[in-house]
Amino acid sequence: MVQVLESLESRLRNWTQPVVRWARRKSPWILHFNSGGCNGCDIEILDTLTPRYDVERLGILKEACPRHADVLVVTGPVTRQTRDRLRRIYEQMAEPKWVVAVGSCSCSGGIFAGGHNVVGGVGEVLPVDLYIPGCPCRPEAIIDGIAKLLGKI
Amino acid sequence: MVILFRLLVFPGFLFLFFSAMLFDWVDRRVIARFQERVGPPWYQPFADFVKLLAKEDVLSTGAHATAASLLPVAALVAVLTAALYVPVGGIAVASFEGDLILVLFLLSVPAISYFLVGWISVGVYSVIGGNRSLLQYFSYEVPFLMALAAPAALSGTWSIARIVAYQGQTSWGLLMQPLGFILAMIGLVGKLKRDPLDIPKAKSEVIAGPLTEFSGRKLALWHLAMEMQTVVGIFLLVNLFVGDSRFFGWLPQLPVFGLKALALLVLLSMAAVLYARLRIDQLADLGWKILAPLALLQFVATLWIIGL
Amino acid sequence: MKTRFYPHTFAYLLPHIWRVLCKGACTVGFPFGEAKLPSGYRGVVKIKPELCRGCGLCVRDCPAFGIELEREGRDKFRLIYYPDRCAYCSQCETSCNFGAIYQVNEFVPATDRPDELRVVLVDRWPEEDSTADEDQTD
Amino acid sequence: MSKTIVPIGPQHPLLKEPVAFQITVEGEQVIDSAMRMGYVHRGIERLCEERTYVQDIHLLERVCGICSHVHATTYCRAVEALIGVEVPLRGVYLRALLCELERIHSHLLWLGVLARNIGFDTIFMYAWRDREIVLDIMEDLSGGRVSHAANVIGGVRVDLTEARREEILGELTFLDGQVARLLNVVEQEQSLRARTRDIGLLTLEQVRQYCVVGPVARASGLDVDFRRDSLQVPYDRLTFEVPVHDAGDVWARTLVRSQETVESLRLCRQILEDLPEGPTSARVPRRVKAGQAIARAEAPRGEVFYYVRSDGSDSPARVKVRTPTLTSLITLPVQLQEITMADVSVVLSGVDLCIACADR
Repeated sequence: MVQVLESLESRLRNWTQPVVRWARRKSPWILHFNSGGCNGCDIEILDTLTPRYDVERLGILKEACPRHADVLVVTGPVTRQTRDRLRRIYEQMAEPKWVVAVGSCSCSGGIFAGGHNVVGGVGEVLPVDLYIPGCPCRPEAIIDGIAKLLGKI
Repeated sequence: MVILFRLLVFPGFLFLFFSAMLFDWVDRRVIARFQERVGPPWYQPFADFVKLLAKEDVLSTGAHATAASLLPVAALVAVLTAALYVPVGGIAVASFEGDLILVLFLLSVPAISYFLVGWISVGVYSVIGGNRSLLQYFSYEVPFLMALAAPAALSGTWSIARIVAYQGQTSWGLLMQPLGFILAMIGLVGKLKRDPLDIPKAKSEVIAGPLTEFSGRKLALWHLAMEMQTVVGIFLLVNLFVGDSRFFGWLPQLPVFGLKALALLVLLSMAAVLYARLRIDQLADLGWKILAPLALLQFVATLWIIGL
Repeated sequence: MKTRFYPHTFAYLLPHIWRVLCKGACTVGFPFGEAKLPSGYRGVVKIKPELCRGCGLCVRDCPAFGIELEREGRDKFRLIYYPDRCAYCSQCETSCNFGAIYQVNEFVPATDRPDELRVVLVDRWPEEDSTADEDQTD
Repeated sequence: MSKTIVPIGPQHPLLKEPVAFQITVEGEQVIDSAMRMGYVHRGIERLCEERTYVQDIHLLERVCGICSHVHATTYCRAVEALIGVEVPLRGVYLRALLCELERIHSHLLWLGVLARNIGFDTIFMYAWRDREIVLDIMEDLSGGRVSHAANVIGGVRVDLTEARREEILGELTFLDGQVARLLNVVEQEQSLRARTRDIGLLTLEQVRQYCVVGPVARASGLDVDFRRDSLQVPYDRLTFEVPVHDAGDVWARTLVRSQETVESLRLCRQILEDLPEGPTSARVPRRVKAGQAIARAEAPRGEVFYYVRSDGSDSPARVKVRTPTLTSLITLPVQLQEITMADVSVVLSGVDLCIACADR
């Protein structure tokens, strides 16, 4: 009985897999965390919501709460103060989840690398799925990056 | 067989599900267009729903697990049950004398479970959001009920189908009671927790209100319940205020009904675009000092007209 | 300032939103169409290798240490550019006395491998050493 | 009634930057507040001492991503004072042009953020849509939307052709109309006013006591503006007004900022019309002789102050930055009294916090 149920479940999962993957591609909800950046990339991320770039076309919504979001978008170099907080936010997110590092600072520490309070890029703390260099990234580059991430899903 | 079809397909579950998705999309699209954006594609609500269903279901420690799973189901069931008694284009699954009262009662169940789900969660934001939703419930519910009781008093029946029929004999409720219609719309905005009365789930104040701690299936069910509540609420107002399709006599009833519902939805979207969110004390002031006296006035006027 | 009361302002934005609705969206077609970047945009750093003399002025002035110069002797050097450190400030362009280094109006494509973000701009290193490095960067 | 502590930040939709507030509430009423800063501390002043004067321009431009140009300009002016070099007039005018454009961009951005925080997404969208025009102009001038990298020590490295000047004037005319429309909305929209009236009150005495600068001070009736008071070039040759209101609430700040946007547009127009001919930058030596210098400027959020000390090498011995946000931050405990939980978002966005500036 248990075996039958399990095989049924796996068959159902196989069958729904393409649908679920399609849904995940079409509806990435992002959570934005500034881990110590200069505001430049943050504003460009907010800018992608506004009429000129309108990422709601791609189903992207900016969510407020880690539990609801699928993609964690991190801007800025990770400072010693935000490191633990960043890890905690990542742990609060529900699976499946992805991390995108936006801006040169969050890719490698950028211009602030070597500062006494700077840990470095987001890669030092979290597994990063996509790096978007730029200082600050253009909204086009961010959209392009998110589209690439969606292709990977 | 007919009953089963009506329960499950039209105007039952499947029809409501697809209408909820359609209404959600139209709403987001219209708001986007008012804001000079493009807005999401038509499949967006489906994608969101499926994605949330497939997401991991996290429950924070300290929250009551059984209640957390039961409450969204309770809200959904209440909305679906209410939908049985709301005719769509003249077709209802069930109807009896007094179904309007039952529908109104069932439509307030989601508000209560929304409050309860905030109460059983452990997060600060959830608790504050839950308290706010209860306060909001007390502010909008009285004018909303009085505004909806006026058409019933005017037509002398508590049956939705009979109120529609009465409008067929006289005129649209909207024309007879414009004030009541406006009050009912404001009450509906409060009931659906839409902008500008999204006080319990205001993003910049309480993150996502009672739903802050939820993800995955529970969140999907909550979203579905909310969207279905929108559909049922709009259908109810269409029946009560623009129920009669005499002006469009040459057209089949169902598309006309759909168009009227969409028109009301666009009105709701416009309200969301036009105003900033109110504070909870401002809403209480609005509800008790302006809307409730107006609703009372309108109700008394209706009774006076009947008496004549 | 005295509080004035405007009764018509209860739906003040109404004419605005109708105007916007009639005008249509002003969204760019980017993810579905071509990105139109302005000609002066400071994007990826490029170089005209024949003009570069390996003087290291750009390396000295780069605020983010995004350019590295590996040098051995007078004519044997390699100039390496890291897009993920770059601050896109075009200081290298200003500092270069030979007009070799410049920025073009393209943004850096996103990648999932940070080690790919290493571009050898100028390679004047003898053949046998440099092949291994080139494979890595491609 | 029981007290609850509501944490706001470091990650909160209300804040774009990590800073933590702990708001103690009783029901909806705020009774106490505490703040923790330092999340964005990157040690920029320390890094400045390790890098050269030229690298520091770009480093200091990234103190803040919103008012980046004014930071770099003020730093360059301090270093120029140390060297004793005179910037050509065209360079000064172009710097001022970018500063004013940045002020428009910053104020429109702020209006959008305030509107978003009080649930008025339409104003957010409209304000940011109009901001794109400013960004386009700035990008055409300098090649960057947010960080311009236009400054060099001794002037600017961007220039403007005659045809481009006419074009920008045309774009400014279009922007004039859009900003006037937004200003009308701010002045007259009832629901916006209902949320912002009598919130975050600061009296003139309190403003004096806390040394508040910028639009927050001007909204409380303190008539300070460094551009006008200092008689700097080129502001001494331009005519503009400094809007002052005395209500001291968030609504007055909104009005001050929207009127400043209009004034900045006027200034941009005047700068473009009187743009003098000549070079944009002067040649300067790489080494700076030992000494110390200060420079001040009016950033979008108030007066920004730079102190640079040189020991004769090619990197500064000390760079001290004082940003306007710091003064607004210390008034927050006062502003967060006697309000409800819903108004916290209005107060916090009303002072236009820039934590990246304050923490550096």
